[in-house]
Amino acid sequence: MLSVPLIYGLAGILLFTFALRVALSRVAFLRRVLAINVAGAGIFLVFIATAYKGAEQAADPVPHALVLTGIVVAFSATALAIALARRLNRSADND
Amino acid sequence: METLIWNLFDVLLLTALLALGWSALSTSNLRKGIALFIAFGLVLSLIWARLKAPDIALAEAAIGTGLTGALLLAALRDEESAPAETSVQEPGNRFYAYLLMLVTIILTLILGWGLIDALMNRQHPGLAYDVFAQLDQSGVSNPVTAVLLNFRAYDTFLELAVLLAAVLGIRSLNITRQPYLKAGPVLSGLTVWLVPVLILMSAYLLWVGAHAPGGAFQAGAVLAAAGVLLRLSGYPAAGLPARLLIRRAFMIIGVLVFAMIGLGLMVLGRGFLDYPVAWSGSLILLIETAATLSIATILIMAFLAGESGEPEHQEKPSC
Amino acid sequence: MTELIAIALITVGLMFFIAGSIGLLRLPDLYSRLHALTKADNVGLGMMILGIIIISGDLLTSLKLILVWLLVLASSAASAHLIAQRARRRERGLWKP
Amino acid sequence: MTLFLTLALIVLILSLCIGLIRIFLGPTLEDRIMSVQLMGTTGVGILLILGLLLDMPASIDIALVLAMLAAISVAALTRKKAMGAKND
Repeated sequence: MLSVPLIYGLAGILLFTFALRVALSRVAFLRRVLAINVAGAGIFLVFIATAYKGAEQAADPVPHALVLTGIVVAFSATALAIALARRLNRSADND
Repeated sequence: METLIWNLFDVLLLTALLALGWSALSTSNLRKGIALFIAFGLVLSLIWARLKAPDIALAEAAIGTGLTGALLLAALRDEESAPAETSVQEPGNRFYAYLLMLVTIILTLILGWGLIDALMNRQHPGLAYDVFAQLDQSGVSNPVTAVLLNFRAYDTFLELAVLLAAVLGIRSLNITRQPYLKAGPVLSGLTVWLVPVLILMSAYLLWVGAHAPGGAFQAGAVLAAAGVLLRLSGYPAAGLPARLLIRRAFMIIGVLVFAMIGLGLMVLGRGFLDYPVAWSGSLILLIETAATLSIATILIMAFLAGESGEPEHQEKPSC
Repeated sequence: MTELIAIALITVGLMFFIAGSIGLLRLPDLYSRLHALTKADNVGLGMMILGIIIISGDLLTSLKLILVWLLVLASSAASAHLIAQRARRRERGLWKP
Repeated sequence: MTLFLTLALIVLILSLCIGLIRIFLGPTLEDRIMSVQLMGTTGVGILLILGLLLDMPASIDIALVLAMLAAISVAALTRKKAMGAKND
């Protein structure tokens, strides 16, 4: 008997910390961005896992709303990060 | 028996997720990493559906699998065409790597302990009860939409402002991305066929969001996916209007309508975004329509990075 | 009776899915794997959708389910073409990675 | 019926995991894209069954979006490199 919120939540934590380690180690920039996205997914998973209330009951909608906006914001933040890095690269080349 | 099968299902799904996440980050080949990341997003949207979060599954299916993958691949393409030093793969300082590993393990243990403690000794059922008690006052019957556009509407308002700020930041960096070549007959055939379906799907999600999973964010993401598909098959403007003025109007209309309605209600002597019950359904639909347009435009602009498709804005390539 | 038909259809669909996956895993080269995958899965999904239509029995749901199948058919046909095209391009070495 | 559908779910997820091995093995990117394609189709199947089991009609909408977007990610992965020829 496994508790659904528990296993999904633990998986989310594992994803988060592993991705955080990759993001903090010395890797190419795009891999860092990838790692931050995976870490974000881990956090979202913890949120939604704790919102789950069993197969019969409806889940808690507040974390759902938070994660929903989080996903969209994560995308635009990723785009901003990529644009910043590209600009930095270009200024470095011009020097 | 059935619980056991469900447990098996959960374990397999999570194994697939963790394996994909781990290998997406461990591979040294970025293109492979991004392919794995797209698969990761697919599995994640299955997990959202399994955890009874259909709203999130819709957004993830559009953004996690489609848009983010396409964005990362576009970025990779830029990096490859520019002579950049992308290979800083060495672990560098040994001591730092070990320290990082240790800190990660400790962090995992602390977070895991916190989660287990929270799940075992949870006293109150979160905010779900309050939301469902007030749901018939909100003007919509989908609880997630009610939270987003009524109970916590100012959060969503600022959320849109954050999106706008991000895309303004991207634009101010003044970078350009090379457009794609015109697609062959098969992909253009698919595009011609799929883009109208995507637009229809977006309208459907916007409408249905009042009483079933869907809403402005999902609709905007699906609409943005249509734009990205157009861009990929060789339409440089990605379906955005050619006039800059109209494009910018689309970008801000969500925030604008949100603010106007909020301030208008204040003029009428109510709180900011405190809708009258009789009007809340229509007001929410109005805001959501504007927000969908804005979100889609912003997401496409974030993908394009700059006003591409405008000849006078294109600076000389390969700097 | 209708339930039995639905169960039979879904079971056949599942067999196609398994066949497609095993084909993807076991077949020796890229083109044959592509061949196994794109055909078997679409038939499998079609069978399954037929079964689910029989179970649900609702007209609107059935139309939506058929739309799902048509979309999967169109997109996997196009994807198969794109994948094969990319593979051939690579083999000829015109576009260096 | 519920038991049968739950078993069908397991068969589908097993099929997905088998297909997943190919994404790890490679060897070429095309193989991995194919695996993504397989996961899209199998994922649609899983969503439809999940919708029946959890009584969640919205999962058909998710399946629709997934089916549309799978094509976009394949297109993104297979598009040719840049207009690069004249710039490089």
